[in-house]
Amino acid sequence: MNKNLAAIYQSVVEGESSQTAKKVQEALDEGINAEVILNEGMVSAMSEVGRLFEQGEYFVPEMLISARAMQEGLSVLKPALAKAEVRSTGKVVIGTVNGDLHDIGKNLVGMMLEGAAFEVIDLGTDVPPERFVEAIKTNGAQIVAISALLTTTMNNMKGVIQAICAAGLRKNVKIIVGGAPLSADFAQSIGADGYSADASKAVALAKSLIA
Amino acid sequence: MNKNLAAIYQSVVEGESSQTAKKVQEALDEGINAEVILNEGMVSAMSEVGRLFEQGEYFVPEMLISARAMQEGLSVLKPALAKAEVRSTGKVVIGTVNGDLHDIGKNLVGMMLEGAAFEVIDLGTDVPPERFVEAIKTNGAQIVAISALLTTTMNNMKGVIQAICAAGLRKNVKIIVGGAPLSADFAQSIGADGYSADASKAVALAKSLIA
Amino acid sequence: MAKKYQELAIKDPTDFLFGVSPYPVSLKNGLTIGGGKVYPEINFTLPGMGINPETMPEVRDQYAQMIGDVTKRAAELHADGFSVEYELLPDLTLNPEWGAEITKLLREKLDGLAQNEAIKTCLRVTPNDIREFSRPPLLRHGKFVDDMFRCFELCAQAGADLLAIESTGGKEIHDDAIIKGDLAASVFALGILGSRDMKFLWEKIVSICKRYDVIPSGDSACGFGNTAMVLAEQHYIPRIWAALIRVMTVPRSLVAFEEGAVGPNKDCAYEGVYIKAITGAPIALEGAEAACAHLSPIGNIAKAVPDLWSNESVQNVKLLAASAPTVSMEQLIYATRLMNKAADKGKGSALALRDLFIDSDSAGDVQAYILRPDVALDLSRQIIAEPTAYLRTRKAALAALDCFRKAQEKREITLSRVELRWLDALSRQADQLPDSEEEFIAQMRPTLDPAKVNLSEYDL
Amino acid sequence: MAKKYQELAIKDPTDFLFGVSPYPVSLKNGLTIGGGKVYPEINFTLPGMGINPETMPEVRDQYAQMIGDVTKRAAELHADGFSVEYELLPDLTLNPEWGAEITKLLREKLDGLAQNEAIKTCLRVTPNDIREFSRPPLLRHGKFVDDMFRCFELCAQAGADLLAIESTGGKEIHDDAIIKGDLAASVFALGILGSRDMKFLWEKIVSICKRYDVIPSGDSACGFGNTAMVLAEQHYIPRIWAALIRVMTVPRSLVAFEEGAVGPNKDCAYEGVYIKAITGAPIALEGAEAACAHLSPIGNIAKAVPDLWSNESVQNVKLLAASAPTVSMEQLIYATRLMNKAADKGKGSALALRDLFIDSDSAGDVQAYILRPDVALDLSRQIIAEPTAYLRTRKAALAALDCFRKAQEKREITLSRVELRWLDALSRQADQLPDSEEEFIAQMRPTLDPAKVNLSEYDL
Ligand code: B12
Ligand code: B12
Ligand code: SF4
Ligand code: SF4
Ligand SMILES: [Zn+2]
Ligand SMILES: [Zn+2]
Ligand SMILES: [Zn+2]
Repeated sequence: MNKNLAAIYQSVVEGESSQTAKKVQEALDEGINAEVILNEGMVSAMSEVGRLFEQGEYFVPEMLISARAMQEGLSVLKPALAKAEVRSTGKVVIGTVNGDLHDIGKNLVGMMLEGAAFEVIDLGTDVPPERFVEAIKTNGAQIVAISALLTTTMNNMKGVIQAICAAGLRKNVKIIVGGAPLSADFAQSIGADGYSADASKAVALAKSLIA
Repeated sequence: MNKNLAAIYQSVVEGESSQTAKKVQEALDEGINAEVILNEGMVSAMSEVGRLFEQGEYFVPEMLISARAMQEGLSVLKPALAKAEVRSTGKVVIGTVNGDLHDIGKNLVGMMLEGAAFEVIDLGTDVPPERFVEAIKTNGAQIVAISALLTTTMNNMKGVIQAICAAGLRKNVKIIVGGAPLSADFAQSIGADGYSADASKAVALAKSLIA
Repeated sequence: MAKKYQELAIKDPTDFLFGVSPYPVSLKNGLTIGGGKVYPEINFTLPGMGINPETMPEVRDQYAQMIGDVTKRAAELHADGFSVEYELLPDLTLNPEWGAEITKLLREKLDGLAQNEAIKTCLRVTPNDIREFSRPPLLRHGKFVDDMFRCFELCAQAGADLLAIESTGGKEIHDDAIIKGDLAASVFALGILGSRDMKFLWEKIVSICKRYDVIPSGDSACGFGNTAMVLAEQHYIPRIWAALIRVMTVPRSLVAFEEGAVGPNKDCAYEGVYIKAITGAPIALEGAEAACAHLSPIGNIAKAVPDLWSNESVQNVKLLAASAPTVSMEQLIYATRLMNKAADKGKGSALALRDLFIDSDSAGDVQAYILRPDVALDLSRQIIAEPTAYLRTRKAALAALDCFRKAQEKREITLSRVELRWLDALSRQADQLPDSEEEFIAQMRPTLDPAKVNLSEYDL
Repeated sequence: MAKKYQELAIKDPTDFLFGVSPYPVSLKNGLTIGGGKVYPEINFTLPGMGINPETMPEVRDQYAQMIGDVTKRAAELHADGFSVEYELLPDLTLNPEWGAEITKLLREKLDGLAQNEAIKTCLRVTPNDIREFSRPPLLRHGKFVDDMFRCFELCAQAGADLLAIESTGGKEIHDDAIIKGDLAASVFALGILGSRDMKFLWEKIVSICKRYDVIPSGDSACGFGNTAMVLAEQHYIPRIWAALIRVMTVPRSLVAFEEGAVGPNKDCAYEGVYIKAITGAPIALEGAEAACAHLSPIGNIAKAVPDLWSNESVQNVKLLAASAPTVSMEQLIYATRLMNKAADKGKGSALALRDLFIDSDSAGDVQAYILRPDVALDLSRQIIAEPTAYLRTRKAALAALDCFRKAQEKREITLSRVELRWLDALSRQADQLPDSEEEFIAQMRPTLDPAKVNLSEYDL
């Protein structure tokens, strides 16, 4: 591998943002193709980070730092990429259902989806059905991800799905749900397209649904 | 209270069948009205037995012995009662659902219903839907009581209810269900009219449904 | 080749302790049960759903999820070994191929765990006694008998380490006996019918086990003793009657060991305390951590002498933290860790903890009292002094009733007025049991309803 | 009138024990918590369902059923006393009349039990911190604040014995701090924001309690410490980071006691171990029997020093034996019976059992290690030697990190290579915390997002 590409890769894995930015610039100056820099330098570094996480070598804080390094690198790369038009894996609208303020689980799911190159629109917590509908429209999302942590709010997910149906958007989106009190059974019973018990599996699920 | 009536009452409470039979005959000979013997001597004795059970003074074995004493007394009384036409509280068809052999809970429910003067038709265990339907038709039952103790057979109750509907009998009968893995929620979800967690409450439930 | 137990394997109450048994059972992978440690034995079952060809994919998914969940949690909590009991559901025995398929699925997951985490495990498989689907039960021939034995064979081939059953011979008359407080009928069901059926059944099971190199573990009198306990817990029958039935199940369950079972005995078999005393085989038991499956008055005392500690069963529903099987796994690990920590500190420490378990419950309920190691040793000794199953069962009744009376006098238990009335009534019944088995059978014969029980199934 | 804790209420590890606390709390009915016995504290919650005017009848039925079930089981198992925690659900605090109505329903059932069975009980009511429904949270005024305090008042009137809360001031920045491994932000959230909000909040709660003659019990740092523990359990953050956060929650939770809380502290507050050491107040804790609500690496060690022993929470679903709350009740009764039996035999016996609880878990996870009574006493002493919440939180961090390092050297715990890397990284961050609170605030100010946190709500 090219020396600069290798340095980019390593700086992302180790989360050294300033180094990433610098090396991306050097690689561009050297005349390396922007897409090659992106894929071989950065995207592959992020999958290495994912692997390190699965192995227990990295925790979420380290992943976040690597993700930031990647962002820094991207901002240098953007102009050169402009015409190449990098497609995101897909657009996801995510939020915690109304009445519920738990958001850590949802945030982790969002973060992991971003790590897998999804574009994530995060509506926050205590989100009423209308806001989900609106966000799908404005963003043309393919996936809606809904989180609930309380036994008294999990049923509100049904309301969100109904609102999406009522707005005539049901066939445009895949709906995935999660949160501690839920189960695959429950997800099916409210008419969701998928359920996953944790964030890593949520990514696989999202990918499989829009494959 | 008349001496013979008092003796009948006591013999039923204490479960001395031969004494009951003898005293019922004496009371009849004395010219006491058969319905008075039934109600004041025996039915009220059985409610005392019920009270003793609720209080923890009696267990099921004692209740069974008292019930037998009452039967003996009744057999002496029957001819005299013939014209008086004693109405049962109601007719109940009871059984354990197909695939399930647990019957102790069901038997206790049946026994308690009999104690409360219901006429009970017991279909046994592992009862397919058709047999419930048939028994309702043949006996003109007002109540169907279904028991299930296994998580894998509780859903078969739905099949019984569907068969009753399909046979056009749904409006003729009230359906009650019970057994350890069930809940009131579940009962509602399969379209039953009532659920109770134990045999004593099952009696109150049955009464309330045909009141 | 029937063994005969004539003296106790454990003689001294201070040698009667959780985690250690005179004749430990070792698996092929080296895991030893009864060799010094108590291991968790986790059980789980399906949530509300049917089993049929359409739902079988979902059934598989459920079992895969449950075994995945519990093995994951065991690894996270650094368990150093555990057992899984897969107790089949009737449809899985009625369709032996399905039962075996799930056995295989569990086996593979456990093998994976052994490789990745170096955790040693044990898989106990318990087919159902489906012979009672015919009424009166056909115990020795017919489709149900064939399918049941085929299920044992297929599960053995599919990777079971242990085979077990909760057989029900004699239960067709015992349920009524419980409900009526009929001691003679209970003795007949246990000491004559049940014991004869056990002999037939266990000869077969042991020979299947030999054929496939699997361990014949044991047979619970659950349908007798636990049915009574559950009824007593609901105030339908006196506790003293349930306690008496428990002791009377001992000779019946012992038959499995006479025929070659070696343990670990089944979790729900509280008569296992006596079986361990008599045979020296390790046993599984259950208590507080099995409240999910049945409430009981013996939640702590049952921890006194087990070698495996079980949750009995829990269905795969979601609790706030995780699935119910995961929650049970965690609870069993903490419970056994405590016992093993005490054992690590030496026998004195283990005995001190054992005595706390005992003292927690033994005075509060006569059903707990009879699980006291000293009481169990004393009654076991009297039981095995008799030569036949009938006489042992009769002795169990007499000795237990005598024991209750003395315990009340010594104020080691407090029987209510109502229970004392029952003590007298049961004693009167017990005193009438004849010495001669033939005489007893002749007495009982006319009381039996041929629509309920088929005596020829018992060579009678 | 703020109290100041400058020395430990418990000085000797051998006086640090379950069931006994220097300042027991006695209720009107005579039940004493921390006076020699550990009592169960049962919690329960609704199954999957919404709360609104249409469902309120069903909500009432659910609570009536749950309290009925658990009191029945407690009576059957001869419990001699227990506590019920009614932790409201957000809609019940948002509609204080509903919250109070359920309080009354529970009160009446418990009063009935006292009459019929002579069982003494305690009712803890925990309204929710609904202030965070506004984002950034409005902590001192507005509809949510008013409704929350009204809920406290109405529940006090409706019959609560104890009032509690799990307040969340500072959490709006702490969640991120956890996820990012940002020590300074965590210290700021706990030592500055959380502690200031606690002062404001507990002054008010204590005055409400005085008005209605109710006991102000305590405030859990659950949203900080348990959030971290749950994340560590899922491998999202290092265990050492979660352990560190736990110790850093102590000064924040202590503020409630400085303002007049007297215990028993909340079940889910594992920092309670430190609170008990410092204040002498009794505490509730939870562990293995709370696996239904969250898995943890501290299932046994949490039994070392509690005065109430809880299941945290379980929803009203049916298990095979009975409803899940009934099952929890039974498990708690057995767990506490064991402890009380040990105490009955004398202090030596109780200490021996306590040490088994400790040894079961303390070497396996650093989060368990910091709950060791000796460790907690040592760290508590260092924490209260400092004068302010900020300095105490900083000291908590420094002392805990030092303690982890020494524990690793003494091989009392085994940190993995990855955890050791984190130990170094966290130490580097801790060493940079300035002496001066003003300086620290000035450092932090520019890093805060005004859309997330409103500093004026903290007098900053
Ligand atoms: C941390 C926590 C809090 C924090 C929340 C912090 C925050 N910003 O989110 C605080 C303290 C604020 C809090 C408050 C309350 N909580 Co809370 N809380 C918890 C706790 C301990 C952990 C939740 C958590 O963050 N877990 C870590 C994350 C990573 O896991 P996760 O959320 O499950 O998410 C993972 C998966 O579920 C999945 N996932 C999640 N969402 C989605 C979405 C999709 C689309 C997919 C595919 C996957 C997915 O992936 C995630 C990552 O792997 C749980 C206990 C538990 N066992 O879950 C209680 C718990 C959920 N809380 C509970 C309660 C009662 C409350 C309060 C009412 C308490 C009170 N007295 O005030 C309030 C309610 C606030 C409100 N209105 O919502 C109860 C719920 C009981 C019930 N009836 O439902 C629980 C179960 C605890 C208990 N008592 O047993 N809580
Ligand atoms: C006794 C018992 C047996 C006895 C049954 C004896 C008999 N003749 O019924 C025997 C040993 C034969 C047995 C066999 C099996 N059993 Co079983 N059994 C039990 C046990 C311990 C007690 C049941 C009982 O009799 N309780 C006493 C009565 C009085 O209570 P009840 O049945 O709940 O009834 C009351 C109420 O529910 C209500 N009620 C009941 N029916 C009705 C109906 C109406 C209309 C109403 C209103 C009310 C009502 O009123 C009753 C009186 O108060 C339960 C454990 C438990 N916790 O329930 C397991 C249990 C039900 N069995 C179980 C299992 C697995 C089995 C077997 C598969 C075991 C095996 N290895 O072979 C077989 C299956 C047999 C079959 N095909 O059905 C599991 C079920 C698990 C699951 N997935 O569902 C349980 C839960 C035990 C466990 N492992 O946790 N069992
Ligand atoms: S109750 Fe438990 S032990 Fe008894 S038969 Fe049923 S499952 Fe087996
Ligand atoms: S996790 Fe438990 S303790 Fe923590 S806030 Fe939620 S309910 Fe309260
Ligand atoms: Zn069993
Ligand atoms: Zn079992
Ligand atoms: Zn709590």
